Amino acid sequence: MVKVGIVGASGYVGGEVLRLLLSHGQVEVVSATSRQYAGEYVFKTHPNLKGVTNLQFSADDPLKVASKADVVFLTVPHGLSCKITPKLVETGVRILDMSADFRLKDPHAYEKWYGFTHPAPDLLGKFVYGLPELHRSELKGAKYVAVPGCMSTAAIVSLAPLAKAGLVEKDVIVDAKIGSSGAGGKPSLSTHFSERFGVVRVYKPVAHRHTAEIEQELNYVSGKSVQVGMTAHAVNMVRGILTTSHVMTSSKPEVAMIWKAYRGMYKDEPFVRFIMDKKGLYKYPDPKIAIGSNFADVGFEVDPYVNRIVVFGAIDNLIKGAAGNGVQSMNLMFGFDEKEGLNFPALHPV
Amino acid sequence: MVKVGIVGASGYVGGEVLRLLLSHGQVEVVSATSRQYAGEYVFKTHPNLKGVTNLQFSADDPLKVASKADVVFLTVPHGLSCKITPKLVETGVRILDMSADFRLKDPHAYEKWYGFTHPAPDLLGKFVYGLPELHRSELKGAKYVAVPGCMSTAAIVSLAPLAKAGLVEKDVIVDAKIGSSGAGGKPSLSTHFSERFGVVRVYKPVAHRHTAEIEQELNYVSGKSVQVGMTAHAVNMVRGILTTSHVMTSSKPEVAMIWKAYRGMYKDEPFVRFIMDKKGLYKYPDPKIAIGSNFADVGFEVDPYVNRIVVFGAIDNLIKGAAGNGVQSMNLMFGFDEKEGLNFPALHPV
Amino acid sequence: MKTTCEVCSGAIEVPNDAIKGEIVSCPDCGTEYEVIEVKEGGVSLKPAEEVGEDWGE
Repeated sequence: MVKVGIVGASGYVGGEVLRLLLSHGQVEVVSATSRQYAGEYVFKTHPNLKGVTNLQFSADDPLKVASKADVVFLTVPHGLSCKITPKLVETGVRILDMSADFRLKDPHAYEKWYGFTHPAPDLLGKFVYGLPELHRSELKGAKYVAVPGCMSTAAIVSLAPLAKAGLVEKDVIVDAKIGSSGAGGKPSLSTHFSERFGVVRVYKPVAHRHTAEIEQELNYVSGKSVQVGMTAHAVNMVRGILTTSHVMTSSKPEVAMIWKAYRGMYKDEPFVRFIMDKKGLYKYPDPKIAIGSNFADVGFEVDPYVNRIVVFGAIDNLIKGAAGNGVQSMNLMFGFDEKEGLNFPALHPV
Repeated sequence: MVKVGIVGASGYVGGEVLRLLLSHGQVEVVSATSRQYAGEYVFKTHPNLKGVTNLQFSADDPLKVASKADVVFLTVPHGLSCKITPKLVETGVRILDMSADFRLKDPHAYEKWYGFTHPAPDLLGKFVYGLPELHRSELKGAKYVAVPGCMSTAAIVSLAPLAKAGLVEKDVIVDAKIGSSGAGGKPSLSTHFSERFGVVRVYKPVAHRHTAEIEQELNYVSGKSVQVGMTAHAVNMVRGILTTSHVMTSSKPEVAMIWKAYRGMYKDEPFVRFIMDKKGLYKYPDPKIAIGSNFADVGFEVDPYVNRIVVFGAIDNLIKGAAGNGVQSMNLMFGFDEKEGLNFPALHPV
Repeated sequence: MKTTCEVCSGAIEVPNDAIKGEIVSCPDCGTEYEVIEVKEGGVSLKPAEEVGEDWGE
């Protein structure tokens, strides 16, 4: 059994990684750390895990965890991971970093999008972007993986086939709708129920950090430099993301060509579903039918009126948008069945 | 006191018109018709009106209502109004039509966007588009008013100043989020609570009918022909609309010019608020703080990265998006104070 | 005292007893200004630096 450690396991993402690993047949969780809750049962902060495990949070520091484990999930805030990771790399342990600190290849992008000078730019090249749909071969046997951002996952998976087929010619507008769990477990006025319920809150109208990843990956598949204008809204749900991407085309978009692009790239993808139907309630992707699963739901519609392709991506932001991508990448790292620990349907209704 | 009739008063919009008129100091509701609920107290279908009125739905046909009233609100489904209205026009009664049947000036647009040949094209020129922010002078003393669609109102009010100032050069993308009350009172599988709660449902990805009105009005203020690509999502709220419009510009957008355009057009507008702040929860328009009021909240952000202006419009879809525009237009029709019956703040929290 | 916002040319109402260093903000666009000088019947302002807010993910 592969030994796994989770550094910073008390947050929503850490808890989700723990939940998935506890039902994974090939791994054993040897340490789930939390400074704040060290010694407490994990189900104290992850009540859904009561009756599933009596594991307690450990007080191990990251290096201690590395000494016990074959692979470490680093679920610590942005800016902290890039201080811990270099020391972890020295121990030789494999790392799945859930933060943004090693997602971008270009160190200058960190100055531009995250406003800080990356302390370990030389390590950036060693991390594989943890999106199996685009980087499966590199993930096989990889040592270091940077797990993508949640909104980036929905946008990239839904747009990549078009980019690869050269159908993304101009700027792409990504209009994202996200649930509250994306903002984590720390309470504030903005998460106060009376102020958060029922909003359609524009929390990042421009310059969202995930733009950098979306551009990086769309450029990777298309070989061209694509520019993305993103606008993020917090809407009235806990889990879930829908990205609505508006791709302006120079000529009338051809449905057949678009299907060809999607089918060509995602024919055998275990976790990509085409949600396209002429009838019924779910004619296009909707987080409502993805929540609880590792599926990335993809759909599109053509608008011959203004030469536009409207592309939809729906995921559970904590699973495919975080812990699911992490476990899926880990499976590839160790040569497990890629669906191991992830092979469960969504919940409906939820 | 001006006598008012409401034809088709049992729906959400009819009920909202009734609610507003009952607190309007210059009018008296002489007939509120409903074939289905004739003879019943209005509070049977509009329970919020219990303790406010003991008015009963009447069985009057539209012509009977016209004989009793100085002005008639026609809150009947699209396609029905254009059969009733020509006969009503003959009686000389003033008409505020809440349906889409007389909003468009060009008869061919009805074939293109609504798929039917308009039975009374000659009447189209007689109806004023009921959006006071753009048509105040024409509404003064008008006899016939076509009240705008809800999403059109949010998009037009937020975009018009840019169009007027020539800042809308290319196609405009309107990414709308709307609450359930926009779909009316008739239950179906799509409004079944377990299937409707928590969705981000793409219900009209392209070719939304309101596109025709938005283009008509933006062309009216700009003198240029603007094309709109609209995508509509049903989100998890009952009242409320947020339109996020992406305006691509050929050069870097200038904040000062944009403010000048908005201030120039809306300086003294009684129901337009600029919702723009650097701090706090409500930095941009959000239906959460407009619901219950007749306000059209407007805001924007510039994206120098892809030369884009992101424009936001938030309204209560039943008030400013329907009944409120109707009553505001009626006030102008009869020379009342434009804020009469509409001068109440939004609810917060809601 | 009335003055005009540099960003959106909105009208800013500065209290008559405003003192140096006081922060006033434009009601329309939320830009904050620091009162740097108060002379009879007039006041001069300079934009206060913006403190970024972290909205989480």
